[in-house]
Order: sequence, then structure tokens, then C-alpha cells
Amino acid sequence: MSVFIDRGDRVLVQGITGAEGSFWTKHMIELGTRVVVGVTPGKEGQSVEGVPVYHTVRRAVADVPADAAMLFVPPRFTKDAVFEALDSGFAKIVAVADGIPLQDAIQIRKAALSCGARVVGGNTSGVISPGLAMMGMFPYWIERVYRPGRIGVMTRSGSLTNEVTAMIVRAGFGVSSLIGVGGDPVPGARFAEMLPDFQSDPGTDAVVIIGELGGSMEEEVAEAMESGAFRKPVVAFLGGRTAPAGRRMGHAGAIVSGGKGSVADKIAALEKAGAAVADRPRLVGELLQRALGAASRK
Amino acid sequence: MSVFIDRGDRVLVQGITGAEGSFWTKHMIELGTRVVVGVTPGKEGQSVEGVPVYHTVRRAVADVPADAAMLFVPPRFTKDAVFEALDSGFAKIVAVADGIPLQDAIQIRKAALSCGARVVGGNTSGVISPGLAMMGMFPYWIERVYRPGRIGVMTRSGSLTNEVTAMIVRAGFGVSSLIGVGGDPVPGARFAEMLPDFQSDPGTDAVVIIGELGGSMEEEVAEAMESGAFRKPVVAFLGGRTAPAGRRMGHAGAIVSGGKGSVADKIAALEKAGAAVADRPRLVGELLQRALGAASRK
Amino acid sequence: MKLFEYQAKDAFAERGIPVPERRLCATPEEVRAAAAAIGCPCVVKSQVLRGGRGKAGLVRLVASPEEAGAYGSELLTGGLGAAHGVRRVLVEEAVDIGRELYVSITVDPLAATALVLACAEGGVDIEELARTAPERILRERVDLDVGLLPFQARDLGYALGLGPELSGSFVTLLAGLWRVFREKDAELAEINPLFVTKARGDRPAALVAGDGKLAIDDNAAFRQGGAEPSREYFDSELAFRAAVEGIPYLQFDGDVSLMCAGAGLTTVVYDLVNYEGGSVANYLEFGGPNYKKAVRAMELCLANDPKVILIVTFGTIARADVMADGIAEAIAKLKPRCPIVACIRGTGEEKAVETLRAAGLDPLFDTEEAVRRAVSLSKAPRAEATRAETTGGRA
Amino acid sequence: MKLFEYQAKDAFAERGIPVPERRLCATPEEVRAAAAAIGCPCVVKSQVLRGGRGKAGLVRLVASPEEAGAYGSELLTGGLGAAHGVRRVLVEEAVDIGRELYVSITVDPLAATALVLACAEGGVDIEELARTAPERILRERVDLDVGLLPFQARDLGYALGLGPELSGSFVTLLAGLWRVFREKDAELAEINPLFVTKARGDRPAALVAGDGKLAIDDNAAFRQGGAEPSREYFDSELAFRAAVEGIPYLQFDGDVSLMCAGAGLTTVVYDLVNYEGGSVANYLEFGGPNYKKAVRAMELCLANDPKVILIVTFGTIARADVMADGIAEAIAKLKPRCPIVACIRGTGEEKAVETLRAAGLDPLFDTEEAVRRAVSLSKAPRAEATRAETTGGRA
Repeated sequence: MSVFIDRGDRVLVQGITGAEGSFWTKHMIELGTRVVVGVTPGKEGQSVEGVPVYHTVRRAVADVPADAAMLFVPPRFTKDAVFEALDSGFAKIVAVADGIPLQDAIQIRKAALSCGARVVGGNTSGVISPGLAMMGMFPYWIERVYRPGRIGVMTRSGSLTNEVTAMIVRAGFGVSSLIGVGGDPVPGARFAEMLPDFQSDPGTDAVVIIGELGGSMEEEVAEAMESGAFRKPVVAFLGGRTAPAGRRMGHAGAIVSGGKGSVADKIAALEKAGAAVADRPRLVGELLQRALGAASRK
Repeated sequence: MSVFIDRGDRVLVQGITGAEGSFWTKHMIELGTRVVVGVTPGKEGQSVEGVPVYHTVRRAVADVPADAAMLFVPPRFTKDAVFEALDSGFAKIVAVADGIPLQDAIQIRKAALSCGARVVGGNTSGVISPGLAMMGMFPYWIERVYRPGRIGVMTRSGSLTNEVTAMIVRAGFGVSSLIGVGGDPVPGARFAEMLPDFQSDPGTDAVVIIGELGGSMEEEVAEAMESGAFRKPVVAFLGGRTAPAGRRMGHAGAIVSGGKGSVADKIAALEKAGAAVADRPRLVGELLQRALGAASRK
Repeated sequence: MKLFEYQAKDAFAERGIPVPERRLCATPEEVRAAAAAIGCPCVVKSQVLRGGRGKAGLVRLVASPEEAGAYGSELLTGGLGAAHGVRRVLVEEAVDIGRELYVSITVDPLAATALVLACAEGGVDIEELARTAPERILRERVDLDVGLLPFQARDLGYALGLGPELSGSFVTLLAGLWRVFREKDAELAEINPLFVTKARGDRPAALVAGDGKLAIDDNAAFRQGGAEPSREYFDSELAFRAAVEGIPYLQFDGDVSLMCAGAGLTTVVYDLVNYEGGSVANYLEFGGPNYKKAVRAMELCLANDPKVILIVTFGTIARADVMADGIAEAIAKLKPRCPIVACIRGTGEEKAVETLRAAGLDPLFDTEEAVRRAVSLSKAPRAEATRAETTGGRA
Repeated sequence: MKLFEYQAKDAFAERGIPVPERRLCATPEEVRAAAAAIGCPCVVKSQVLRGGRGKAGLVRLVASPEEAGAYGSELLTGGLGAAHGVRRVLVEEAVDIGRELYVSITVDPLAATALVLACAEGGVDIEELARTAPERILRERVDLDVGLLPFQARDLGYALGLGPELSGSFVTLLAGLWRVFREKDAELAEINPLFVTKARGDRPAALVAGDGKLAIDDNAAFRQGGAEPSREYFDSELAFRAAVEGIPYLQFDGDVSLMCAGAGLTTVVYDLVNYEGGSVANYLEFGGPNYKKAVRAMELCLANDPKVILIVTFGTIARADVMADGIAEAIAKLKPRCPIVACIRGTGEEKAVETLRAAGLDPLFDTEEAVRRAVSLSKAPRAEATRAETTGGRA
């Protein structure tokens, strides 16, 4: 079992002939992902790693049915590519582009919500279920980082992901599924929206969230825990505790806070809801050991 | 029983202080309609026929709950007024304005569909259930035209409505509910969308539709009859049989035909589906007598 | 309101749609000079609102400025042009045509979206094609708020059989046509034919709008800078005068002049006149916002010198008594020499009846009866009609 | 990117939002002349991007052109201005203030809409108010595609306690602010305070934008005519140079210069340096699109004369081997005199390790270990650090 993507899902790749698209298509297939068809306007008739390429998504799915769309498309074209995938009925879409205009991101998320689809990203490495399949760009071949296991991971940060999963593995665990919701202020899918999948996934014992300054996604996780909607142990890693107020460090998420979103607020909300919060990557492993020990004693 | 409006519905009137708004509010109340609150920006604190007036719909419904919104608002402001009513959750809206911009009308209908609301109009006299209540502008006091009875009526034409209902009454029948969907090319609600209400209304024995050149609303009624979704007798009146091709007579509906919409097409479709079609107002009464005779013989 | 080709092409060009080089001309000399400037062969196109200009001889490929000037004379000062009301002529570079496509944007009333129609065969009558071979028309719905998305245009481009380069151009062109549609509040924005030029040497094939049709929504005039109606948009002087008054009017050439209220009722009266063997002189809607304009309406009717004027209304807001007052005033002012049949009902009809009787009319209450009487009067010799007039317009 | 007040007000004025009469000045003489032209009393406002200008003495109501000129000197040529990086000054007519309101448009990431915020008390710190008295902030969600509808603005206007006249003005003003938000691809468009002027004689009360804040989305620069970053938007020369390179950079004044990949990881390394008792000289993200810019990044770091450079990455697309190559090149070119701690992992890390060793470094694999080593080096006397440099940068 896995969350979002497994070996049964037929994946369409938009932007498959580009440098990133073809490189990661090769790796997705090597991991075991069922990439069945690709799209790049103007390149119909070519193939990438044996995968046939079409001009448009409609032409592609008319010949080759697919379940999930993986977008290697530049940020300025991502809105169009997401709408193209939604138009063909895709309910699982991953967009990795870093630099999607904010107002495009709003329209992407709105369209996804109104179609009942999940759009993961942008500004993400994507999603992976180690040992099974991935939609995105993960160095799954580094064993000390992507060992298969029973810990779900959700992250707003690409660069912290490897750092934290390495600590999960070092503590003796592995990863069931990892969802990179992305570092943009308006991600297509939010932590709390993915929680039901982790709750119902028998392959996941606990979830690690890698949060950040700004926004309210961590608070929404706390709400889901308090309401009882999510009942598995949660370990949260939150960086930026010492960040000076009012300075914008990296990801744009922080600016759209509306008076909320400080790391201290997030930690308070999560701890109140029963999550264990780490402020160093190494602690994530230790807190997982404690949480799962406690859970198994129940 | 009635369709759309009856004495239980609490009606909010937008544009209540205008000349038409106040005149017809008086008549709606005199017929028995439960007009509870009105809206005209800048006029909060006034009252019309004892009905309190507010600046905005939200302010009105915060004080006085209502179920249906009646819009006496100029065409250029109708889109805003409809969205304002939808925003406050109204699912029954009547907009009488004649001259709503076409692209506004598209947006009105789209919003109505996505809210699951019914917007009747524009370019209509509204809806009436003679003897009970009305939202709109009908000379209900003319007995030979608006006698209560058991015939449902739907019409695209304001001016033909009185003409045809007079013939229904002359033939010994009366009207259960009349819905003026309006003469615009993009009405908010369409004939076929109102049929389920007439089907389930125990007070309606048959439905008369007053159609027109252009568009496909009559064909949609035929489809509903053929699919079995609508099973009561239908008498259709269709004017414009001798209209010269390519000339635009009156209502704009005809231009958006896309190769369909001739009166001959409509008559063929309706007759094939089992409707009786009249090309003179007088025949409507006769065909009703025949249809209901036949129905009662079943 | 339909715009002329030259206006549509200006709107296209402003929004990046490729159109041929062109000049608008009002005199034969301008036509000659334009042909010389643009280079020959070039195309001389009458600016009229009717379709089928080619078949009517109103468009011609000319080989020289002299031929252009001569043809310009036929159109702008000669009988051919006069017969079709030609007032202006567009001189346009000749396009080296490889293929012709069709594309337009209109609305889908059922789905409540805009609708892009495209067809790999251009120059066609799209309504005819929709009837006979609907599968050859590509349809793409566009949410009015979200707007046309590039992928939609791209998919259409490939479906039209355009290659990667031209599909890219098609995306840009359709984005421009979308802006025309939205910004001009269009009911219809159409390019038919849309030319694909032949590739020549190092100049690749390209898209060019061969013709342009743009119908603007009159209801949106208030936000479109609302131009006054201009004579050139109308078939006849009377239709133009009616439009200035805001009165819906169509010119016919029969005997019964209609002065009725409401589009539906007027159309039905038109039918009934025909059913009864009569013929219509004009269609005129004297209702809605115009119900107080009886004098102007009757003036328009009388300009046709009809055998009879037939007034049928059944008004609510357009109150019967107010209309009757207007009719009485019109009779007093205009002293019509033809008989008038009046069937005026609705709000205030009791008072209306009195007014009409006072004005010498014999008001009826049944539409069909009124039509029968009008048709019968229209078939009577003028003498009888004149007699009726001497009795104060009583029919 | 935040724009200056004068730029925000220009964008407002172009879209029909009432703003005070104003002139932008770069010299004290211009300030004096502007004050004379506009009339005194008037307001002289430093154009800096920081908030709290009033408290910092960077805005002043002046009574005469002379006072304006003198204050202009303080700001444009004197110590006060220099301390805050003032380069331009806005001279603005004084508004006869009746009330102050707050209004802004930003986004609601959860609902995926735009969000209008309004408050009957202007001049406030809205983030502070959101925390302490959220019920005093009015919120109106706006669908980005549908746009702001007049009824939404009208309802806000009445809720702010504006009467019929001013509510009408508010509808127009907010429509203008909506256009600013959409057309400028804004992250935030804010008017704070929004003045309601006092009614005076026959001049009724009116709305005027007292201040303007406009933050533009850098990601949308490609469709915004994409201006190059300009020095005036940045606190420091280094921050400006980093922005020109597209490298995220923040200036601090500690000892450890961060040269890390990814916002999340860099922030955590910042935390860890603080947890371990060290201090940060600068925050620099050398990853994503910049992972091949090691030389430029290290140049920026060295400009701070740090005690140590700490490089931490865990890259996938930003390949470890490519980054290592860049670092080796940078060391060879720039010959850093301070020690370098490198912890470079991810795609191609085996090759990266070889490269770093060849460059004289001692690569680590654990972030916390790397931070501890860097902090410890940062506390060592310079002498030791210099020794490290003589061994080829080995830490």
C-alpha cells in the first residue's frame, strides 16, 4: 500500500522531452513507476525511454489511458499544463516547477478544488513511495535517505527532505510515502488534505511533517489531530525558530501570514494537539522512536 | 401546490424603492406574496409598502431571513445583483431586466449552475401562480388571463404570454404556475430545467410552452419527453413559422443557433416527442382540451 | 450590431491577429491609389453587411491600379454598388493561399460558456455545415471567467492539421480573437476564411485573417463607448430612423403595417397576417421601452403608405391606457389616410377602450379577429379605405 | 518585490484611485520648489521600503517651502537620510483628515481566492491587529477569475460605516485597487491609511489614499515588463549584488558565512548555528537555479570577511558533484583566507567527495557535525583560521 502513487498508477509525463523531463522519466521508470505516455507540443511521434510522445494531453490519453500526470514544465507554463491535465480528467497531478506566479497558483488550486483533484506542488521534488514508484525528482538510490518503511512524510521544503528522511532512516525506520507539498505560499495541496490518505494507509504507522515559517498548514494539521480526524502519531520538524522577525528567508510562504504563521505559534499548536516537535533534524528520529514506542504500548 | 413560488416563500426585493420595484411590490403583496424585505443601496431605513429597506442583501438577510430574491434592477447592474443574491445563498432568483449584456448573462447562468440555484430571466415578466403569489409583473387582476387552474405554462415571450393564457382560460382551463424564462439568448433557467418541478407538482395536469425561433430550449423539452423524464401532456405554441430566414425579428435568441433553431425543426422535434403544437394562440386551448381528454381516457 | 469587415479587421490587428495589408477607400481614385500602393494583383472588397459578397460580384481580384479604379467606380459611383448600398471599399493585398480554415468564437447558452468553433475547411457556410456535417466542426468550450487557455488553442491547432510551427501561431491568433470577443462584448467574432499562406523560399507558411465578422452586443453598448447607430449599417432609411429611436423595425413590401408590442406577439401577428393571406409592409415593435412613442412609430408605419395599420398589444408595464393615449395623439397629429385596426389589451384596458373610441377607432379584443379584419381591409380598394379614414380612422 | 510609496501611488492614480497631489524629488531644492508649488502646509515623505517611517522621523508636516527645503537637506544630503538610505522624497499636499481607514488586497492560500481586508481604524499595524482583535478586520474573499464584484465592495463600504455617497466612492476605489492587484501581479496592494477627508463648505467628504504599499510577485516578472533589480530596493550593496545574480541573500553581522542550498535547509543551518552558540554573517542560498554559481556565491560570502564559510547542501537536481566542482573552482580562483566547512550530499556525492578532497577540504556528511565544526572554527583566533587557509582551505 502507498499514498498517492504506486505501481498500479499509469503516469503521463508532461514536458517529457525536456532535459529534466527525460532524465527523471528514466529514473521514475527505473524505480518501478509505470510511465505510459508523454506529452511535449511539437514532438508527437518521438519516444523517451520507450514512452510514446504526443503533442497534447488529449491526444495522448485518447491513445494511452493514464491515471496521474507528472509535470516537468517551466513555471510560467505550469498553470496551462495543470489545466490541460484537469481537462482530461486527471485527479492526481504533480507539478514540480519552482517560480509559479502567485496568482497562477491561486487559480491552479481553485481549479483543483473545484474538480476534486489533487495537485501537488509547485516548488517541490514531488511524491515518492520508496521501493515502489515516484512522481518527481528524488535520489531514491541513496539507501540511507530513501529506505522503504512505515513512516509517512509530508514536507514544504525540498532541501530539508533528504536531511530529515536521513534521520528517519538512521533511527531505524523507513519511509512509506513522502509527499512534497512544496515551498510556495499557495501550494496546490495542503498537509491536512493529505492526512486522510495517511490515516487510511495500513502501511503507515506515523507521519512526519517538515514545516516552515509562515502560512497555516501546520496549524491545520493540529486541527485535524484535535478533531480526531487524524489519529496516528505525528512528529513535526520546524526550522526557522531563530529567524529574525520581518525578514523573509527563502520560501515566500511567510509573507502571506495575516498575523499568523510564526514558528512559535506552530509549535504551540502542534504540541497542544499531541504532536512531538523537533527543532533539529536528528531529533526527528528520536521522537519517532518515542512516539511509536508509546503507540505500540497502547 | 405550485411551482417556484407560493405563499410560504419569503421574498426579498432588490431595487424595491425604484418606480417599478415599488409599483410591483405593492401588487405582489396584494396578490398574496409574502414580501418580507427590500434592498436599495443608500436607502436603508426607508420602507416600501411596510417592507423595510436595507443597503445591501447581506444586511437585509441578517435581520430578515428570506427564501427568494426578486430583482427590479437595471440590466447593466443585474449581474452584480444576481451575484449578490447568490452570495447570500438565495436559490430562487427572478431577474426581469430587459437588456442584460450577453456575456453578463453567460456569467449569471454559469454562477447559478455552479451554486445549484435557479435564476429566472432576464427579459421576462417573472413567475406567477395565479391566486397565490408572484415574483414579477403580471396583470393578475385580469380574470380572463390569470384564472387559477391546473395548466403549467412556460414562456420565452412576455407579450405572447397574456395572449396564450387568455386562450387557455377561454378553453375552460386555468393556470397553476407560469414561468417566464425570458426572451434573451442566454436565459438563467431553461424550459427543460423547470420540467421536473411541473412533473412533481400535483396541481399541474399539463404544460403549455410558448416557444420562439432560435436556440434549442424547445428541443430540450422534446428530449425530456422522449427520455420519459417528463410524462405529462405538453402543448407547444410556436410563433415565427413564416419569418423570413436570416432576418432577426425581435428577441436575440435566434442568432445563437449554430445551425439549429428553426421553427420547423422545433415543431418536428416536439411532435415526434408527442407534444401537440399550435401555430395560432386560439389552438392552444383546443389542443389542451384534446390532450387532457386523451390523458384522462388512459 | 454587425460591424463591417474593415472594422473587424482593425479590431483583430489591434490585438495581434495577422491581417492582410489594406486600405479603406471612399472614392474610385482612392481605390486606384490604394491598389498602386499595395501592389497588384490585389483584392477590392465592397464593405457591406450582407454575406455572399463573392457571388454577388462585390469582391474582385484586380490586376492593375487602373482595373482597381474602374471596379471602384462600379462600386462607389455606379449601379452595382448602388444596388447593394456600397459606401466604402477595402483594398487588400492578395494572399498566396495554401489552405483555408474556419474559426469563430460565440456563446453556448446551455453550457453557459463561450464556444470556439473551428473547421479544417474554411470559406464554408458554417450554419449549413453544422446542419449537414456537424462532425467536421471542432467545438471548444471556454469558461468566460477563466478565459481561453493556451492548451485549448493548441489542441485545436493540431486537430486542424496544423504542424508545430503553425499550431504555435494559431495559439497566438486565438488568444487575440479571444480578446476581441471579450473586450468588444461580441456575440460573434469570426475569421472565415482563415488563410494558411503558402511557404515561399525562406518565408514559412503563416496564418492570415482573410475575412472578419464581428457582431457586437447592443446591450453592452454602455461599456463599449456606445456609438450612435449610423446610416451605413441599415438596409433602408426607415430602418435607420427606427434604430435611432431604438424601435425594432424590419422593412417588407406588403400591405399591412404592423405596430405591435413585444417581439413574440409581433412575430405571431406577422405569422397570422400571412396565414390569413395578407402581406406585411413592415414589422415594428412598439412596446417595452417604446410604448410611449406612438407618434414616432405611426410615422414610420405611414412612411410605407400601407393599406392598413394593425396595432396589437397585450401589455402589462407597457400600459394599455398609455398606449391608447399615444395612438389618439398620433391620429390627431398625423391624420392617417389608411384605416387602423386596434387590439389593445392589458393594464388599464378599460380606459384604453374609451380613449380609442374617442379617437374614432373600434377597438377589438381578439388578436385573430383583428388580423382578419386588417387583412380584409388591406384587400379592399383604396377608395374604401379612404372612406374609413374620413370617418376618423375608424376601421 | 516591494515598491516605493511613490510607485504604488502612481499605479493607484493610473487606475482611478484618488491620491494626494504629489511630486517626487531627489534634491533639497526640488523639495523646496515642490512645497512651494503644492502649497504649505504639506508633507515631506522619505521614500524608503521600511515601515514605521513616522516614528523614525522620516516623514514630516512642513509649514513653508523653506522648512521643506531644510528637511529635504536632512533627508537627501544629511545624516538622517543617509542612516536610512533615503534617496528620494515625496512632497505631498496635506489632506484634511476626517477619518482613517485600512484596506488591502492579498491572497487566501487555503480558500484559493484573493482576500480583501478592511478595517474602520486605519494607520494600524494590520498584522498586530489580526493577532489581537481579529474581529475588527473585515474580510472579503474574491474569486480571482470572477473578480471583485461591486456588491462586495458596497457591503464593505457600509460595514466600514461609510454613508451612501462615500460607499459609492469606495466601490470605485476598490475596483481600482483590484485592477492594481491583478494587473500588477501583486502579492499585496494596500492603502493604509485610507483617508476620509473632512467635508468643507460645498466640498463633500472624499476618499484619498494616504499611503500606498505594493508588493509585486517576482515570479510574474516575465509578464510585468520585468524590470532589473535596482540598488535602491536593497539594504546593502551585497544584497543588491546577490539580487542581480538571482541569489537569495540576507545580510547579518556574525562570523559564520552560510553558503547553503535550499530555503529550508539554509534556514535550519541558520537555526543550528545559533543553537550552537555561533553567529551568522550572511544567509545565502546557493542551490536550485544557482547551483552552478559557486564562484559568485563565495565571492559574496568573502565580502563579509567571515571567520568561516559553512557550505551545507543535500541536492538532487542541484547535483552534489557539480556543486563540488564549482566550489573547487571558487577556491582556486578566490583563494579564500578563511576556513571552509563543506557538507555536500545528494546526487553524485561520491564524486563530489573526491573533488572536495582534491581541493583540500575535509567533507562531512552530517549537518549538525558540520555546524558544530564551523561554529568552533568561528570562535578560534584568526591566526588559526589563516593556518587552515595555507593548507589549501582545508578546515
